[in-house]
Amino acid sequence: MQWESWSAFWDMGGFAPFVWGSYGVTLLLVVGELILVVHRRRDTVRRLLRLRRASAAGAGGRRAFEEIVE
Amino acid sequence: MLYANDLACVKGDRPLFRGLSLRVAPGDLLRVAGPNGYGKTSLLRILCGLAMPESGEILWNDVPINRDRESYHRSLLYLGHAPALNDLLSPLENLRFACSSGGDKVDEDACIDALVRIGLAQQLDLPARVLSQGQRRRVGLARLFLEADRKLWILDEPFTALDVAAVADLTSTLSEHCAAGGMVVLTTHQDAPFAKAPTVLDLAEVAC
Amino acid sequence: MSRALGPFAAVLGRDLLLAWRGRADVLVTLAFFVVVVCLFPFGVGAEPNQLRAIAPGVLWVAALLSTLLSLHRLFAQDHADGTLEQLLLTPEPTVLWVVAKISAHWIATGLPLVVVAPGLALLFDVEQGALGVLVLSLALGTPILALLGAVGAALTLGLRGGGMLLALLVLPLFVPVLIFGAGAVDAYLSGVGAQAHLLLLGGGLLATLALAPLACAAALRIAVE
Amino acid sequence: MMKDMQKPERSKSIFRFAAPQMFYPLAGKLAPWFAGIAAVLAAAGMWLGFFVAPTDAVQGEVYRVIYIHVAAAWMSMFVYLVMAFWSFVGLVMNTRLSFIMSQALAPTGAMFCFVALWTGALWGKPTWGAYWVWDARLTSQLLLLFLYLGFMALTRAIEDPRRADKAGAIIALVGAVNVPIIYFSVKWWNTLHQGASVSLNKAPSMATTMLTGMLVMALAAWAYTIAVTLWRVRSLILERERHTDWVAAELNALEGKI
Repeated sequence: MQWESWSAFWDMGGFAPFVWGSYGVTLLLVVGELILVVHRRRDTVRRLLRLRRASAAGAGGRRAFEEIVE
Repeated sequence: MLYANDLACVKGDRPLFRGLSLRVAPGDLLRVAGPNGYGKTSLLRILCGLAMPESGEILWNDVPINRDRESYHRSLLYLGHAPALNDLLSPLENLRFACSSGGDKVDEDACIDALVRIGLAQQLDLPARVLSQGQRRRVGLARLFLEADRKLWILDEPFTALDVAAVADLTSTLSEHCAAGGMVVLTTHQDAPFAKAPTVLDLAEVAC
Repeated sequence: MSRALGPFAAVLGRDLLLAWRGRADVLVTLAFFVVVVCLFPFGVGAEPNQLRAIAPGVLWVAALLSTLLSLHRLFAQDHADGTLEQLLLTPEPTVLWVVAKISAHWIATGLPLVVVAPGLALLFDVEQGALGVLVLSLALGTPILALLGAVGAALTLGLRGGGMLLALLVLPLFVPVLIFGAGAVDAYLSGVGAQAHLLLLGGGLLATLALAPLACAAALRIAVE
Repeated sequence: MMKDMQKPERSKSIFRFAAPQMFYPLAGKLAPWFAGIAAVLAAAGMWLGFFVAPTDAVQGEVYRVIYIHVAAAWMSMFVYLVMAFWSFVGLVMNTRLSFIMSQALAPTGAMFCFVALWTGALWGKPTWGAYWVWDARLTSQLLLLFLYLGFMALTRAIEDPRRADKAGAIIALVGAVNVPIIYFSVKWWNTLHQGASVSLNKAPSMATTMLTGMLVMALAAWAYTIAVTLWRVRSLILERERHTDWVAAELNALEGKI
């Protein structure tokens, strides 16, 4: 075990802001990216479902499906 | 001889047509019809090799056009919606550039005659920006008189913005070209007085 | 052989004629170059030693920005009026007339920068001997910028906000040219001699001349689709 | 509804996964596994890096930033090369899935590139005295970030998916050709940074536990990239293939859940 106590661990030999600044931002970005990916999937599926419902309802003419503004 | 087999086209991600095949033999005049937004221009651009079809292939004299692009484009003349005219150059300069950049040797007098015949005698040396829409299209059409040795003509709405006399003159030019063993594929909304009734490909009936 | 040169000569001649007729644009690019260079003393201060030290970098960055500014003129007009489509339908390989267009563009915008640069360098009291190296480095460097810029111009053809996007795309690619270009003059001034830098620029020019037109032609083909 | 364009034949060759319809479920199955592996490896790496590896004689504790800094720097370079590879495959074989793959990789690569810059700066402050030092590797890392941003901006600026794919592929390849040129010209321009502490030919000048910690973190980052990319590819496939029947069926299945 490298550290005497937890407080020494958090202090990181006086470099706490630099070390935890690096790891903190990295964690933030990773979690952020995961959330974005999940968001994007849900948005895509919702939008496509809405599109399909709209086209199924107003099924007039071959071009109706394209005219709906996404 | 132009042969297209099982062409499919998707614009953006809208499917326009599928399983479309056509054949244009020497002497044929094919008119592509169909309402707006059905892919007439897209089909013409695919036939010229400007755009890639989603699937299917195009053969010129039984050779796929992307394999031997050079000989296909040597015998092709395509006139699109935009008449390929630079506003800073005069009609004469534009026409000479159009021919020489296409690799054809064309001298000055032939260009002048073509422009005079198409009705632009006075506007020879004016910068193209002062020309009317109809006049600008005529400069593009003047190439038809100069490059008759190109077998296949693909024309997108050649009759728009032309007066009755010009339409008649153009129709006779096209008929002559077909009679001489040439091929023409065109789109138009007006029915022009062709000597021989053109075969019609209506995109409205093609599967999407 | 003469058949293949038809389109090359036609496009080169036409573009030079257009550049001559639209020479106002060329003068604007030159004026921009001069103005940008003259701004630096106001920002950095007029102390001669300092100006002399930053002169190569300033001249090169200004040349780079001027090239960037004029890149949209390469294909935009032809794309708009349909000439680009016709050029893509010429039997001869696309690369041929693409090189012709880029050469005409460089003659119209790059070369004037090279001619004006020594005069501007005197504003920064650059030593006489270094002017030759500056001109040589710009003469070798600006064509590379034009070639790389042409790829970016072709990729961003017809896009809204294409100008900013073009800058973002090509600036990282310009960095090595800037490093060796400005570095050549510094190396000469520090007595090390600019041999290595100029040779590398020359090599870079040949490599870019060989590869960039291919990427540019491919980008044009998909832009017109 | 639109008939599917080509009947997906049940061939056994590996290439059948080149069809988006086949790759979609495969990506769905693999992604969670890679995410799990990434989490486990990251935990192990952190444990090694913080609790097992000794303090550095010269820099003290701040060197522990190396575990994430080097992993991110390697990944940002590696992901760009993988993007260039898929772009090349896409242009040569004209398979749309390859373009989708490179576009799905870009955001994660850019994220790692930024992480490398950020951790490099925070690490540089105590060791070299300044947040930003124009050293060869950090500078090339910055330019690599511009290449990423350029790729993502270009692919999003073009509406037509097909042109966006090919344009992105071209700029990715042009960028890839320039990455070594940029790196060596920047190195020539400024050789402040001491030689790479981990280079393949020279024995690592660090304790083995430090090295293992770093390699474990690199593998964790690699597994993470694959997981996130596979998820993103699935969204892109749904978007691109929305006209096909199998997407319609997929959407029906999802109707209740989302």
